Amino acid sequence: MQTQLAIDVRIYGEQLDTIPQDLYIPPDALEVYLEAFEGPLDLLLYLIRKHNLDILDIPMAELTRQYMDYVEKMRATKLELAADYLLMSAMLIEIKSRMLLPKPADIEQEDDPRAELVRRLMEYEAIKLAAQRLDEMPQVGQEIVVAHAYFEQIAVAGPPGISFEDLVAAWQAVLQRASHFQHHRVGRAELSVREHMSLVLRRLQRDGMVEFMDLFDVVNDGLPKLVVYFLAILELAREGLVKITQQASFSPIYLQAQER
Amino acid sequence: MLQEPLNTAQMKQILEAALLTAGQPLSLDELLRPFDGRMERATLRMLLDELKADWQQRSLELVQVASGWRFQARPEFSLYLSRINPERQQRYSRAAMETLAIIAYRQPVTRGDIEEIRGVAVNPNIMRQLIERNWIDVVGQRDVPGRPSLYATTKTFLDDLNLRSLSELPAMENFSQQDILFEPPQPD
Amino acid sequence: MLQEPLNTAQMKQILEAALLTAGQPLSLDELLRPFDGRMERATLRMLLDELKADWQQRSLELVQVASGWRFQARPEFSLYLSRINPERQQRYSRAAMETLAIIAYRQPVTRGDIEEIRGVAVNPNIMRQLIERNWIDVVGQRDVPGRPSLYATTKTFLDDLNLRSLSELPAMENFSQQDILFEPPQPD
Repeated sequence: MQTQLAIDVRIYGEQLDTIPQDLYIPPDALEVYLEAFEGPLDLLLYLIRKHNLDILDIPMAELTRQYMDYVEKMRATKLELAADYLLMSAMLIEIKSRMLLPKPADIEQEDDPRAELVRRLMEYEAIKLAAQRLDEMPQVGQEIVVAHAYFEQIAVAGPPGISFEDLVAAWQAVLQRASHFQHHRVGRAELSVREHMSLVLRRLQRDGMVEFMDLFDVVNDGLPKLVVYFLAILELAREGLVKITQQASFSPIYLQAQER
Repeated sequence: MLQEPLNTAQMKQILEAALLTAGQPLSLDELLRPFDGRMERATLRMLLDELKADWQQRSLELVQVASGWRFQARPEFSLYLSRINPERQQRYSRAAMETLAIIAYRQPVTRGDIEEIRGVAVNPNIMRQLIERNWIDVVGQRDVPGRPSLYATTKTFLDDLNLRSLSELPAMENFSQQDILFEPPQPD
Repeated sequence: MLQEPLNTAQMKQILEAALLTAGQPLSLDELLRPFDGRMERATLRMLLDELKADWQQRSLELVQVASGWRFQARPEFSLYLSRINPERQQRYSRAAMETLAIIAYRQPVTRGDIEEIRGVAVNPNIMRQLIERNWIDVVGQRDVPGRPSLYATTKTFLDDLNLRSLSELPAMENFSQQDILFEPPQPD
């Protein structure tokens, strides 16, 4: 059985519809060749299918040898060796060695060490075929074209609205997906600082250079707000968003936005 | 605006117009809205069946998918229609399709589950791609350390594949090319 | 796929399907494309006239507008159809909402910051949409090469969300931990 390649593989400019039967792969083509596989399970599945082996009766020694050949070739061409492939090699070697070791007599019913591998291969193959089927199904945006005629909307067509909950849900979704979750925890206090950072920037944009003291409304703002303002200015300076200047000691301090 | 009350022929025309202009499936609830509570669900179902029959042998067909009813071009016309606007939704990579298949058939699953089945790390871009397409989303967290997100397919996924429910997906069992049932070796 | 050459009835069906699914007016040139040069302009005009006549007294009408031909719902149905999606108040896309959320929570931010957090490129239309709505604006430039613009939310944004200040938005720490600790442990 030959594995149909799902992608366009070319070796020396010649298109490859099926993976070659012999093991020898020209080194230049190896990278392309391995890209044709979705990972170590896929490669293993191919080796088994190529030799039309009964998966129940995998000859571990031969398979491990072939597999190691591939891993060696990857190393020879200085490909970045995927950890996944190495892990699979280790698994094969472990199975092989467990099969070579004599079984202690008192452990009669030890599981066949190949059982787990066979289970994974079967599951992977089922998914791989399911994926092909899904891909072949007609889809909206490709083969399926949906009716979409025109009608005049009568209701007042205001701009899109959002609610508080929409926004919170969107932010939650962002956090859930962001890989660097930790860096994006935002507390209430920090949020208020960030709001004031925007306020200060907006003021500097309008007024150009502003004296430090003028940024504070000491009469009307309570102490907590003044502190938040101050923290915002420090944060702006730290992030390099404002320039703070002072001509001499005790002379007025000025802030301005970083110039264009 | 028409004189109310509407007769059945007018109601059917309004339903037809609604479905032909929607651009997406309409649920029964949405289809009742034009009539402001003056149509029974049973009447609606009957009119939809009539409409479906009316359009047999015509340019479009009325179909039912996961989130409701929609008109779509008959499949044999799709090649001709594609010539008008050759830009189509991109096809996904094999890795993306395998990830999608695992989520569709084994849902809800974590990224770890997907990695276990495929034997390789999940590329975060693939997850993002499928989420942006609104084909998968997070439906909860598994109650284990790290509380990993559980992914499932959405109604839009079913709609876009012309399915009413997950049970209409091709059955997994049919896939194996050859029987690879595992049996423990016989004792000698 | 149909057997070629197509007969007139099939051609008319394809034209009808094209016009019903296009989502926008189609010009004569676009309407000729499905037939790959095998239809005369005169034939097309004739078929369009026939289609127009076929649809008289039906739910939609075929009309000619500035940029071509389109099917549209009969004007007397407009009010009924408008009830289906009354807040045609179309909704913002998921990408737009997430962009807005990032600006609200992480302001002031550059486009680069947003791209880093979302992991995908920011669509310039989204930024334009939010700026036109007067929900975000540019409050400065970051002092790095390229001097990227810094975006922040506006007062209008707070007004539209009925907030007095950003600090009224829920702090997100509370969300991720909400199901861990609700009550202090009771003494035995």
